Amino acid sequence: METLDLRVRIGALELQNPVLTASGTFGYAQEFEPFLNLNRLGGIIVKGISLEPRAGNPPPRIVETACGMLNAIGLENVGVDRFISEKMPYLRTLTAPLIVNILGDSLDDYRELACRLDEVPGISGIEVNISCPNVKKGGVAFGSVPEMAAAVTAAVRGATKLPLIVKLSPNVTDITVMAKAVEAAGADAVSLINTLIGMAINAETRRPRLANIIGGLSGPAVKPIALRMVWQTARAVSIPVIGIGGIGTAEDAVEFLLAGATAVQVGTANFYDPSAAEKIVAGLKEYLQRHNEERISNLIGALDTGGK
Amino acid sequence: METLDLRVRIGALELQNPVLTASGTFGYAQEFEPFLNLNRLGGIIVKGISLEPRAGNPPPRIVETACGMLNAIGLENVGVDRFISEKMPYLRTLTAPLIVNILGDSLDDYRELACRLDEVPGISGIEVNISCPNVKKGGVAFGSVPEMAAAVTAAVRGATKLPLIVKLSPNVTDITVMAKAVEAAGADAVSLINTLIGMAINAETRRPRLANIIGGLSGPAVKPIALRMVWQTARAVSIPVIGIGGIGTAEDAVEFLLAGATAVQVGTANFYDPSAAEKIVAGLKEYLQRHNEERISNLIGALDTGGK
Amino acid sequence: MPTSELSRIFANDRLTADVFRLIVHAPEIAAAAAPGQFVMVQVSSSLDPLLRRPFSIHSRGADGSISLLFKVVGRGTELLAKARPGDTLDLLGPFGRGFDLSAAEKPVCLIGGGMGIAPLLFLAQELPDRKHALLGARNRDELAPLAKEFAELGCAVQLATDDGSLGHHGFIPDLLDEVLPDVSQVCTCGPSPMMRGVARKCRAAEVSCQVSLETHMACGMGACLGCAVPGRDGSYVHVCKEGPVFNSEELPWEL
Amino acid sequence: MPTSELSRIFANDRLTADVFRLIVHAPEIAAAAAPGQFVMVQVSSSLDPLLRRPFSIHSRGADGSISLLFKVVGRGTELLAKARPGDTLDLLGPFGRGFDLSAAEKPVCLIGGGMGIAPLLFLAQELPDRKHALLGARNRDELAPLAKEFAELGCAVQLATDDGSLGHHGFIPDLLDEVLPDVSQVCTCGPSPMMRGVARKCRAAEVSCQVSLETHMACGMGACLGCAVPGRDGSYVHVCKEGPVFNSEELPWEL
Ligand SMILES: Cc1cc2nc3c(=O)[nH]c(=O)nc-3n(C[C@H](O)[C@H](O)[C@H](O)COP(=O)(O)OP(=O)(O)OC[C@H]3O[C@@H](n4cnc5c(N)ncnc54)[C@H](O)[C@@H]3O)c2cc1C
Ligand SMILES: Cc1cc2nc3c(=O)[nH]c(=O)nc-3n(C[C@H](O)[C@H](O)[C@H](O)COP(=O)(O)OP(=O)(O)OC[C@H]3O[C@@H](n4cnc5c(N)ncnc54)[C@H](O)[C@@H]3O)c2cc1C
Ligand SMILES: Cc1cc2nc3c(=O)[nH]c(=O)nc-3n(C[C@H](O)[C@H](O)[C@H](O)COP(=O)(O)O)c2cc1C
Ligand SMILES: Cc1cc2nc3c(=O)[nH]c(=O)nc-3n(C[C@H](O)[C@H](O)[C@H](O)COP(=O)(O)O)c2cc1C
Ligand code: FES
Ligand code: FES
Repeated sequence: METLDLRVRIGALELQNPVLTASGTFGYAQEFEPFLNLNRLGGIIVKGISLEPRAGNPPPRIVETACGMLNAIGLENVGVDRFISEKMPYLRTLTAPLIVNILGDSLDDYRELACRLDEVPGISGIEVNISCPNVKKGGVAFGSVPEMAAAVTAAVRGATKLPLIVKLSPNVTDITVMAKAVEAAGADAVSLINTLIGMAINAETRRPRLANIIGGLSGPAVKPIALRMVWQTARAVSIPVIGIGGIGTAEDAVEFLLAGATAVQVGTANFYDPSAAEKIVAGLKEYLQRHNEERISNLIGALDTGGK
Repeated sequence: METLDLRVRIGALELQNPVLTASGTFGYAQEFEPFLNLNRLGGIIVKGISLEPRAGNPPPRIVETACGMLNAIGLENVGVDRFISEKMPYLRTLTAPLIVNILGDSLDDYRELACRLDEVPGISGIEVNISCPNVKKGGVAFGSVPEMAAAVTAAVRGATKLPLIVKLSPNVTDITVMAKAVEAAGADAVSLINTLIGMAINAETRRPRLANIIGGLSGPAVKPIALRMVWQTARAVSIPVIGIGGIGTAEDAVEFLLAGATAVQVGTANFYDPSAAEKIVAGLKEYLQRHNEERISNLIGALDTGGK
Repeated sequence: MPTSELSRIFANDRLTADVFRLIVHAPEIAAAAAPGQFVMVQVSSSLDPLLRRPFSIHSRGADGSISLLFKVVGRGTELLAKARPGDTLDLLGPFGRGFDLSAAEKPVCLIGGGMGIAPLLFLAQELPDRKHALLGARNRDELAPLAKEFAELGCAVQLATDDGSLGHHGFIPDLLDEVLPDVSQVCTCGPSPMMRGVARKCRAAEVSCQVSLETHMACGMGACLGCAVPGRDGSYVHVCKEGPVFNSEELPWEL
Repeated sequence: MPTSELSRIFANDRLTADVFRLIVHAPEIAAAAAPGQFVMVQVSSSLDPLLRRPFSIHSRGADGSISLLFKVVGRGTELLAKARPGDTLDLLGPFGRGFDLSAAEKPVCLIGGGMGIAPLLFLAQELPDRKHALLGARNRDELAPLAKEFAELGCAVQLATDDGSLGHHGFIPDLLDEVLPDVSQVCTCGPSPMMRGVARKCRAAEVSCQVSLETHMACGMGACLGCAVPGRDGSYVHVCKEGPVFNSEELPWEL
């Protein structure tokens, strides 16, 4: 069927389909070239970038858990300079839109990162990771206090005209409060969820399994939580919501769209199935055909709750 | 080895071992008689009881998720009167301590429940479920606002001298704030975690898989989150912490003890392995022997974090 | 009294493309079982899928075996289809309230549709001689092997298939009118529309009708309260404990 | 260039109580593979365990097959031990930087301990005639079958076992002194203490030493950054991408 329309819109950015890759789970995209056609994806989000390169946390950094994994990578990245000089040349050759995920320790960091990236050709959007600790405010995560999240959003908004996605932390009492705060501060979209804070212990050695003690939980285990938060958030804000959390199949992606997501990101699934994102695009087409639906946008928020 | 000492203490209550059954996952205990020796357990916590009987939510009430399940039972229970007249006679025949889990829609409900149970012989403690909506405060859960949680705790504290455990909700930004609030209000212990709010959707029918749309996530999937919250809470309060969440083996139980739990509760595992709780008691003994440890209390909080 | 039994698989035969008959050695469960009761089967040694799956006891062998008849409909049954003779299967059971035949004077009529036929074979084994069996399924492949066994157990068998490839082309309740005057008790298991149709006819004829329900279950033993279905007057009944077999009058079916 | 291959299992032979050799038909991976590289194996069709497991390529067959040598140490390897001939196995690879033999003039010495022997057989297959192999394991059972194959590939083999049941009773580095003068390159894989011992002796003798590391991996392809281990000067190196084979001088080993 040539008439299938998978396009969705995130602010000014039109995606050919709603399937993105989640930051930190897709490297700088090139790693996945052997396993899928990158240009078939709705978009690519690369590993979070900070102003200065970061070495990351000591090992062990990852541990498998029931239907999930914990990571404490510690935001290792090459820094914005090397990102631009070493990674952008390849990324620019791709036709799929590139969204750069950024992180900082202070408002200034975020502002400056946005300024730097705003000038770089080949970038279609910025995703702001606010799950980082604010070093000036004693390490409280930007993402757990609405005012701080709004301040980061406003800082980035003031520094770039690129479509601006703010990525929300699930480790809060009410994620809709966070979403409304960043919407009011100028976000074009919110993406959720980042990882849930978790921990694993080796009972035999009596030591934490991660050198960092705590880490971020991701994978199928978190999907029910992510889906609930997407559903709540989509009803609370009027900007697009991008669903993330345990998505590994087209069926998962449809569930997030029905819950109100305009697009989805594939994260941990890239590790165990590096062609997952492209398979999801194909699966969404197949779903639309099977359901006699021409436009994917018809699925967004189409959950039938019997009026509840 | 006859010298193994598995005893732990929750306020004034001494348990012969730290393995309890979690409320709502062990019925009224009698259901499990064919599968384990109830008197080998550290204690039994029965399904949450309210003043009036509750019919619960319409079906479907449960759905399986990756390494977990969602439930929206809707706190179905026989009510305190029938609990006392129909369930207590059997429960009193057991030597394992009985802890009754209570829930209400208002402070008065909680207070009255505690008064009623305080008079009943054969009850060794009360566990207060504060994850319920406060109908007088527009349905905000008692468990998500520290002041409200403290008020419930104080109300129950004023009505009973029984050991008082307050069961905390994980759906908050900082569970240690909740723990400290209920500690200050007179709780003898905190238990955590209750279920995480989640959702599941049937992509084919486009309907929620639970009639209630959202439900509580439990099982191995949530264990890393529970373990992290127990670890944080044990360092924040000086009353005992009871660990709950995805515990199905003795190894899991040891992990919670190392993280700082004084006792643990076995929940969802009772469904797929109805003798799990007794197996865990046996496994803890085996662990102590293998590690040349005489007292289980030596494990509590014994996580070796290399000084972090 | 239910029990936990690590049972050895004797056979797991593919009857059609997606229907299997599994025979296991489970002497304790076999000894305790009554027709209409079910077992909770652990389908995987991993934590995913997490929960056990309920299956009716399909028959009981003299050798301490029981059989299950199941259709592959999802991940759990897919895994079960891969179980091989010699493997062990972790079972709990028997659970639930089975068919009550204490009041049956005249012959009993067993009415099964699809996998709903499963518990009725065990019932046929336990019933005295004269009985009717009205059985329906998608097609001949699915129905023929089962029909034969009911006949061997002394049932007067009538068949219906969705595609007309065997017996009546259409629904089982159509066959009921003829049989009803001869029976004092109907026992039925199958798709809800079928059971409703049967219950309606029974009520009109003032014949007692017992129906066996299916629903999602986490525990099978009355602990989770997840298996509730609407009872009469806005209450709920629990399929694993008060059922799976109910008198149709206990249910709020608009008859 | 790595690839994704659904490969057919030819054999999965139990060599000892807990060591298996798995042979699969994976022509694309076989064609692309170099000694020291590894594959990521999907050990379960369910979501638990979730992540693939890394295994070195143990040998390459002329028929487009590769073999893996693995020990059962946990859930993933337990599942892998149950794989049967005829089943398919989902593989990704080959990944990583293998052994670099461009600078080897004199014979190469392969030093393997336990499962660390796995990648060295493939290396022995690819190396020119004269080479040494010092192999260690817990006991005769584990070592004997492997030793034979190294000998067949033209290696001068010396053995050590922890229990003395075959060869030298003790550690492999003990055997190294004698051999070192004859070699220009050492390639080692095995427990860290063994590799450190080997690297220390190589450094003293000014012989280049390549070591193959193991660590936990989520992706195997440089995307997750989970496989970092300390490099020199407080930096980290990524075992899946910069390794698994490193020049021992790249690592911060206190030699
Ligand atoms: C008391 C009882 C007796 C049963 N006896 C039999 C039997 O003898 N033979 C047989 O083939 N099946 C029987 N069933 C149904 C059987 O339990 C389900 O088919 C099975 O659990 C599906 O597991 P799955 O993992 O393959 O499917 P899932 O992947 O869990 O689900 C696949 C599909 O089946 C539906 N489903 C899942 N569980 C149930 C359930 N319990 N009831 C109805 N639909 C369900 C799901 O909604 C979904 O549409 C019985 C169910 C009950 C409650
Ligand atoms: C590049 C590379 C090549 C390897 N080649 C081989 C090989 O040829 N043969 C072989 O038998 N094994 C090899 N391994 C190790 C193998 O990957 C692990 O034994 C396997 O992943 C364990 O999986 P499991 O599920 O059975 O164990 P788990 O249940 O995951 O863990 C069991 C125990 O093994 C440890 N463990 C788990 N994964 C690793 C790992 N990647 N490295 C070290 N310890 C681990 C755990 O800490 C735990 O103590 C290799 C590892 C790497 C990184
Ligand atoms: C190894 C790893 C690294 C990650 N790094 C980042 C990151 O740099 N920035 C970010 O915003 N999110 C990061 N995430 C979070 C993911 O983008 C995603 O939000 C989360 O994993 C949940 O999705 P999933 O369940 O599909 O993996 C990382 C996740 C993993 C597993
Ligand atoms: C079906 C079901 C019913 C529950 N009912 C209650 C309840 O009545 N009161 C309560 O405090 N917790 C209840 N819980 C929460 C459990 O006691 C426990 O906190 C939670 O399931 C996490 O533990 P687990 O992962 O071991 O199951 C229920 C959980 C389940 C799965
Ligand atoms: S299945 Fe758990 S109560 Fe019925
Ligand atoms: S294993 Fe993922 S980067 Fe190395």
